[in-house]
Amino acid sequence: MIKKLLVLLIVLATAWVGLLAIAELPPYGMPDNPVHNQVSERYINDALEETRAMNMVTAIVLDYRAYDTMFETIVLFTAALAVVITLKTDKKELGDGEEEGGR
Amino acid sequence: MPYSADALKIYLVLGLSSGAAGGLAVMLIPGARRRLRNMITLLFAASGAVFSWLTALSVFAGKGTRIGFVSGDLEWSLDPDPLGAVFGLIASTLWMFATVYSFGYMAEKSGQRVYYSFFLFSLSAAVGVAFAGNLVTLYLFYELLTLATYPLVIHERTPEAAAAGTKYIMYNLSGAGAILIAIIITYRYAGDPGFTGGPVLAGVNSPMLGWLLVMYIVGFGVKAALMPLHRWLPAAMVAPTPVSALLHAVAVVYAGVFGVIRVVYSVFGRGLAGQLGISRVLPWVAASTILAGVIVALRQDVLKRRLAYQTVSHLSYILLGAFTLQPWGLAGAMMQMITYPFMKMTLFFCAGIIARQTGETRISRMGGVGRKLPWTMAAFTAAALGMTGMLPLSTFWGKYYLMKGSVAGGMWPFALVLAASGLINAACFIPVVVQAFRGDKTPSCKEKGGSMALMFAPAAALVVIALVTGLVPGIVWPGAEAVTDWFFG
Amino acid sequence: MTAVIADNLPAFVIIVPLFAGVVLPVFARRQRLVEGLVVLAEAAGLAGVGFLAYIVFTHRGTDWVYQMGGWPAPWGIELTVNSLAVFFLFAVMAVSLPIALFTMGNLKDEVGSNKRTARFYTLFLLLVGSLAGMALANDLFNTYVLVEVATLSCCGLVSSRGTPRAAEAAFTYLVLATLASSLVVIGIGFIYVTTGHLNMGFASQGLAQAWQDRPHVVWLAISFVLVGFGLKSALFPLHVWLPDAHSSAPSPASAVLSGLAVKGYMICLLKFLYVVFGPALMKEFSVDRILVLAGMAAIICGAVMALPQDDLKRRLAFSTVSQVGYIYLGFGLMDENGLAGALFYLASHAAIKSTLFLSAGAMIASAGKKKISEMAGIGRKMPLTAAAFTAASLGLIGIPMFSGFIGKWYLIAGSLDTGDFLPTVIIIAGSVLCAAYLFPVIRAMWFETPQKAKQESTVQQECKTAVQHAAEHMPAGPGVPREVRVKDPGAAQKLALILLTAVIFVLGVVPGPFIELARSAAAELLMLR
Amino acid sequence: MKTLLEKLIVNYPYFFAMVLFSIGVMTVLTRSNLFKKLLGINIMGSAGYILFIAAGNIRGGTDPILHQSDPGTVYVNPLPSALMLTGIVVSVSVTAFALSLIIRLYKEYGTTDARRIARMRNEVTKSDSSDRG
Repeated sequence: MIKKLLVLLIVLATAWVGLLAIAELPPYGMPDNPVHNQVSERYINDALEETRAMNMVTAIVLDYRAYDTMFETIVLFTAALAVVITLKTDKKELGDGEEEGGR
Repeated sequence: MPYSADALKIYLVLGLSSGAAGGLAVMLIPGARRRLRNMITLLFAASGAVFSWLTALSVFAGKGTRIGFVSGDLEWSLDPDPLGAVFGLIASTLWMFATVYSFGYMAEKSGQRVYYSFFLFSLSAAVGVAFAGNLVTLYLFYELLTLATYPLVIHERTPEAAAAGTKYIMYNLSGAGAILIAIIITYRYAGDPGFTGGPVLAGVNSPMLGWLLVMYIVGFGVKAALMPLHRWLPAAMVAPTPVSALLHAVAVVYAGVFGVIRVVYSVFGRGLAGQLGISRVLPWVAASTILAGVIVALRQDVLKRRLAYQTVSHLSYILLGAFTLQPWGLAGAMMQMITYPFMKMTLFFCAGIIARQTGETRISRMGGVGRKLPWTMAAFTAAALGMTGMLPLSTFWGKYYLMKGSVAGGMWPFALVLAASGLINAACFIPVVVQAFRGDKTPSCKEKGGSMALMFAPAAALVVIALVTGLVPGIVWPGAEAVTDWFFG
Repeated sequence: MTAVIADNLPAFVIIVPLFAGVVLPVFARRQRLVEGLVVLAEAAGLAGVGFLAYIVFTHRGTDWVYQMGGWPAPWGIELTVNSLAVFFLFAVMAVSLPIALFTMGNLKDEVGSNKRTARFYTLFLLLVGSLAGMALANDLFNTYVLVEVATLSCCGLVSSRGTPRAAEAAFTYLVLATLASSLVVIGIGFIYVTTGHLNMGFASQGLAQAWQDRPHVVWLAISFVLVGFGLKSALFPLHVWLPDAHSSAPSPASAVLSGLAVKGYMICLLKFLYVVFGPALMKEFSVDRILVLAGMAAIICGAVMALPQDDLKRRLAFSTVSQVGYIYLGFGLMDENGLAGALFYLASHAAIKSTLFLSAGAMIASAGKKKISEMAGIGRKMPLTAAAFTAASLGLIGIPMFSGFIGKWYLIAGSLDTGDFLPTVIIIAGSVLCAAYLFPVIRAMWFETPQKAKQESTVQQECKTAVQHAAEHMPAGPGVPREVRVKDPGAAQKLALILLTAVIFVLGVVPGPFIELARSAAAELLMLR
Repeated sequence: MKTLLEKLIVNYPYFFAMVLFSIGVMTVLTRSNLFKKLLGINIMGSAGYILFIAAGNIRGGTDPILHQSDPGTVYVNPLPSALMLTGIVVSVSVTAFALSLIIRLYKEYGTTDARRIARMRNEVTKSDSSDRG
């Protein structure tokens, strides 16, 4: 119970600062926000010539930031392996491991 | 004697490394081959002593040598000066006596291989402390000395020994930590000029210097068993007697005392130390340790513990002399440093013989021991007289010069302290002797046997040396003189 | 071919372990081949790093910026090869190679069948590759993705032990690490919203202009990133997951988790704080004070918590909490010496803690016991393993001539530079406490005789009856329980331990080039150049 | 206060992201059911997505796909969408792995309550040590 209250207190404090921060953020949906700078301009204007993709998101995912995507697939691969290594335990080996852990 | 530069370097390296090499050799010999192991132990201890002698003599003759190795921003260097030479001489020489004594004392004990190898490792570490050429190297060997002696402290493998070992490590590492901080501050002020080129901190002016000095003194004071920091020393008496005798009466605690003298004379230098008022404050600390140590010793019933507290007291004799910043005081400190361990080791050796032969460690139950072990008690008596500073024994000269130094420095109260401490020392040991010869109990034991001879021979030899050097102090005076000339010349 | 590799060396260093890892499961049945590939990939990585180091040393002062896919900076993803990256890459490769060596032919006891070991190796290589990526990445979001790869492979490594205990620890670790990732990604989001850039250099410029208008946003971003990476790297009050995870993982995994993974997150945090927010903002929001305070608390509390642990690996895990404190302390000093010391200490601790975990694992595996009180006298039977453990312990305590001493030297020098005396005292107190929790282990290993012959004999009897029973009811074969013999592990394991100990010694005796590299990294971070 | 409220209303997607985030953290840290912890993680993840996507949006902008467009079209920023694709994949991976761990734990202990699992595990280790001693 005390732990819950403590967590609540911390979260509330964080949320309060978060609200102050949100109030300071550039107003939502305005075209002159810092996010819409030369970076996105190039993606929007030149993506077709540079990558031959109609969808700019595709252009970014598969070309401009392709390495992110590569690591993303690796994340997926890692998770698959981790799932397998967790669930696929042949019975005999598992028994050994447990005994070792228990002793 | 050949004093070519190469030869000197070889002497230095051999003096330093023979202990470590011997330790490794002993470690590799199977436990069953005792005779071979003892031979090798003695051989390497002797070679360490011989090469340390050669190095020391060349230093006294004014021919130093230097071995350095730069790694990163730090330099590890060996560069003996007279002060280091004196310490190296004492340590390596006494190691031989303790080794022979160990052959007798440890004859039937277990774990001898570990014991002898670490006994030799500590020799290397002690010689390294002596010959270190700068602060970092001093610190390196100082830490290694702590580590190498740790297995010796816990040799008995009892829970008590383990607790004492932990205490030993904690105290010494904390002290070393203080020293490390102080060393780094020193490096920031002055870089690393080494010990032989005059005081390290000469010309540095900073309000922090006082605190720096305090840190050094506290750091080295732990090993030197300066009074509030001495608690590990009585606890470490659970170690076998040769270890107590050599390490905790001489080598390890001397490393601390040596460090303090090093700091006062080689790091701060006489001038700066004088400005900081060392000679006004610290002699009082030393004097109070002298009196307090010996008074606590009076109340101990276990003989080794009484000796331990008395060690605490006597170490401060040396510090007192060094803190006066007077030539005579330093000379006295050096004479005390050279002559006192002979007597102290004799006392420990005799206590060990008594414990081995009769099984008694408490003074109150030692009545009649003297009748059964007359020679041992004779040696004990001689050493006890030495502790009080009587004339035919060499410790007189140490005390004499110390008194001379304190009077010369206008600090006559310390002469009184020294005299009083001599009296209390007499009160400490004379009753033991009297009781040993008069007591009614007659324990069943004999002063015979091979191991007995191995134990008694070093004790007798030490008494003889003390007598000879007491009658002809000129033998050891050159050492003290060289150190005094080095720092005051 | 060589030219292609030389031109793409930064990517090569990341891709080789990743690619090798992805390929491995194909050969899962062929144990030798798998092991060979792992070691080969590690060796190739190490060679690549060596070449990178050569380039950095010859072209001092200029970073090698590698544009992945050929897109220039604000649009594409950049890798930066600077002193910091090379230093950390060196640590990663030089420590993970011996760990990989150590696992050769040794994993089955702890992980299981050939297939499972192959999966273990894959996760291991993915972790190494992602750590290498973290060292080089110069892009906020790319760093986040790499951190996720590392997190998932760490959790997979913990869970690879297969015991329920390990699964539980892995779940706690995964939940908290993902919470931390969310914090980091939201922190990155705030940075992106205020600056519009994901490249570290551009984001840093943007923040320098924008922070005065939006102090709360920057404050929130800094604290989210700090707490996020602090949670992942077990900064003191956030260390709760570490002891369970690191002690229930297989020993080589513990070694790589404690030795390297934690350090990878610390390097990320270092880059976020110094490169993105910059020293000025750190001072403004007093992040440096927080780091120093947390570091000091970690040093003391971690060591105090390690003291009562009787399980050897748990004691080592708590020791990691304490040692991580040293590095954070150095990060917070904001001083060239202190930062260089922290980096050096990071590398030194990577080698030391790996040695400790590996040798502890070898002892636990061959003695079948994991409590310190049961390890009495094991040093006589496994001299080399115990010697490696002892050397590493002395290094951790900070005895001169071992690597820990040099790190502590510069940390102390750095904290003296800042004129603050308390961290100095804490550093020393930490190493004394470190001796307090490691010396009993050393004493038990070398100087205590195995306890209670009686218990021993009953166990032996049980074994004997079991063997007899088995012999009666089963034909002799692989099913018969093998005789328990406590001795040093095989040649590859010995070589690995020797290599790691050699690293500890080399860092301690000839620290010159390494400390120089660390120092130039510190100068880069502090923008002194 | 009033201006703060106004600004919050303007920035309402960020506000909801913050609310979601708080709910997620609370769930992860206070619930002992493993599934609920996992849900908490995903809620936190969603908060991140909303933050990014909202940052990239422009009122009145169209999705960043080139139609046979007139030159005056305002496209929203495509970068956050691309990033969040990656983010979603990461989140899926984490969820999959966490679920597999939950399955593993459920098989072993027959419950998905963290506290009960801890209790059962402690009992096991206790009986272990009593066996030994």
